[in-house]
Amino acid sequence: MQTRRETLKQSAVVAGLLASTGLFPQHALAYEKVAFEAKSLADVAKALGAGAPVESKDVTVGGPDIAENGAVVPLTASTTLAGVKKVLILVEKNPAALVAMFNMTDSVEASFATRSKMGQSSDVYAVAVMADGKAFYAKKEVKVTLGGCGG
Amino acid sequence: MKRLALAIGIVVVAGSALAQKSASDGIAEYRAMLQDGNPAELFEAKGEDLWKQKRGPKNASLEQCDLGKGPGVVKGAFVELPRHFADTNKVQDLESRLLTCMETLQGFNAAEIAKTPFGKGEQNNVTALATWIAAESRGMKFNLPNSHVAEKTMYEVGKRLFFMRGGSHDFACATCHGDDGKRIRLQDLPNLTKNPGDGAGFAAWPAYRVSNGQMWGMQLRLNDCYRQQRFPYPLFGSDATIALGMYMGVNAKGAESIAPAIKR
Amino acid sequence: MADPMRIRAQASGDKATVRVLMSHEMESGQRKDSAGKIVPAWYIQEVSASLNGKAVMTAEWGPAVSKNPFLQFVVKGAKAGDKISVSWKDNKGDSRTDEATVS
Amino acid sequence: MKKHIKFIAPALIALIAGCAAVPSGPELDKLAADIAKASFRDEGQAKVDRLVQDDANRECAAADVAGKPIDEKVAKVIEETNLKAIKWPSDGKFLGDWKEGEKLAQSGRGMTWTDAAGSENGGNCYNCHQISKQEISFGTLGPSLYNYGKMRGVANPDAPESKAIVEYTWGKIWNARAYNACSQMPRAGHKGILNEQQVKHIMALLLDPKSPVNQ
Repeated sequence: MQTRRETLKQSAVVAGLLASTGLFPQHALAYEKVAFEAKSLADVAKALGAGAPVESKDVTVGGPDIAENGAVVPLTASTTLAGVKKVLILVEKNPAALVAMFNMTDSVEASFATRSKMGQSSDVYAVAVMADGKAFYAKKEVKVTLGGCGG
Repeated sequence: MKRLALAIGIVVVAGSALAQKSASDGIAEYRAMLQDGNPAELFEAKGEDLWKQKRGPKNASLEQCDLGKGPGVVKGAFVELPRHFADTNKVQDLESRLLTCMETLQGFNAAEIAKTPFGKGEQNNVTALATWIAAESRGMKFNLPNSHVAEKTMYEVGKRLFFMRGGSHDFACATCHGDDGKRIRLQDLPNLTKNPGDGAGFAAWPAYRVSNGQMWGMQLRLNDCYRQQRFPYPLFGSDATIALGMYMGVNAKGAESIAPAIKR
Repeated sequence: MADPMRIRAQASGDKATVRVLMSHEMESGQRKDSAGKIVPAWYIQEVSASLNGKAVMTAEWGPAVSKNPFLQFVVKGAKAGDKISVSWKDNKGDSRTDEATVS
Repeated sequence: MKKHIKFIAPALIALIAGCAAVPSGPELDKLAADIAKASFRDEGQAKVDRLVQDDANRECAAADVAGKPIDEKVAKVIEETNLKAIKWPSDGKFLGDWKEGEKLAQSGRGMTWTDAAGSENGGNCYNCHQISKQEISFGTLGPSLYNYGKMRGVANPDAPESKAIVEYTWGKIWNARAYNACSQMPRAGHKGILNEQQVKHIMALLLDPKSPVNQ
């Protein structure tokens, strides 16, 4: 199902892709403000006009079992599904769940890595949003330990 | 990387494997993940630019700076510092030597920079320079000359300061760094009374701190150790910090430098 | 102006792995300063990458991405000598573009 | 203190740069002390008077530098002096609330130059000791204290048979140097890091049969 918002967004992405050297044309990307303020996986999907996310073994989330420091937690998201449009990385218990959203083209693999802040131990999600609006996810728990007395 | 398993059998296997994996294994895995892409590289690049750039009241670069191996020789300088310099007739560490060069070559006021808080103004540039200079000796082994009488004296002074107990908590450097195989919370503590191994202790700094996203040189590393020791504030480039550098550097003889490292 | 990025692009077979480090505070907007006042959010919102001038990927980030961000992605059909360009733009409108050659 | 710096520095340079031999032991001790004095300044509540060492710290550091155990007689004097300095609980009650004790054990705050003067100090306990089983982030500089009371057979801390271990534990937390002249453990009570009430809470964490430490 495509909402009006989603349709607008898609054309924005196309405009972004048309930008030649990677410099941003004015307002090429309409920043997904609502999605980046959403508190849960379901709300993020909704804000992006995607369907209710379904767990899938074809999506992979990567990250440490224990993060020594919540300031920097390496996370990866990838999928083997064909027809993926966006790849998302989420941290459930952060003030806003969505960390990063990658818009696909045929020229990149659906496999991304970045590093996230985590306020506390939490489930982290990799989500693949498909061209038809379906969303698939994988999750894993990342424990965040406190450091020492500061050293 | 763990694929989310749907089959219950797989979940059980994964669960027990997880339970067997100790917390320290998990932390080691986390640290390994961070090695690929150390933001210290950003500071390295900046430091190299700063070295070559004409700056300061004299509008000069640092390319004629003598870090101990002759003017302009950067490679290998890091693993031989601190050392005695004839021109200043002082034992200097990397950061205090950089201040000397910034003053004599570029016309900066070294005392002003030393007084500038970490992370501000020219201090940021000193850190970036130290990061790049350290990186130029990556993979080399520590080998301080320690032959001049002033160097030997500073080593002995450093040893005494290393064991000096004081402050509200009676801590010395040795409280945490005087023994093998110890931890504070989950952090491994290098034994700095001897060679603690490749890339440990003195051979790891400057380092990028992931906890605060800051690049720390040895001067700030020592400063924050003293803060946590509940000692008063060590002056930047003071003889106490250089004596400690001398003690740790000589003890680290043979240790391979991995600086700039990435730390929690 | 923001400090330069570090971009490393390494070809293997018919694709290249691109690793990027960006110099940015990535202030979350959740943190308080010593006076107890919220430090305003300041973070990279948009990232884009291109191969020889052709856009291959765009990304949108929230303030949870760590300080001095790291990004890794894989570009198909990239070979040694190709140019990879990466751009970012933050919520204050500051931006930066850097380029690297695939090795 | 600051005024001294200018006077000391040239003397140091002369001594360090003096082309003769490395100074002797006592000269080095003096030089190290002078260098320390010239190298630190006040910051926040961390004043340069913290560099002043009492006999216990000076003697133990000297033994460390020499790489030898401290002289037995000197150790005895340090232990006796510190034992005498222990303040026992004013109301005769040794145990407080283990939940408060756990919070104090977790906290490593207090008395650094970045801590506000007068802010509550933590006990720093987990930095060096394993304590409860639940906290996996613990240090190993000190021995594990897991099951501290249980292992020592403290079923009822108020019972007469528990008296000796309860008193020893209080004394150890208050002033560890009373039992081991060169112990690395901070003298929590003696140095005013923790107050009487806080020490009681830590006591409860270690000795209360209901504390997670003894589960």
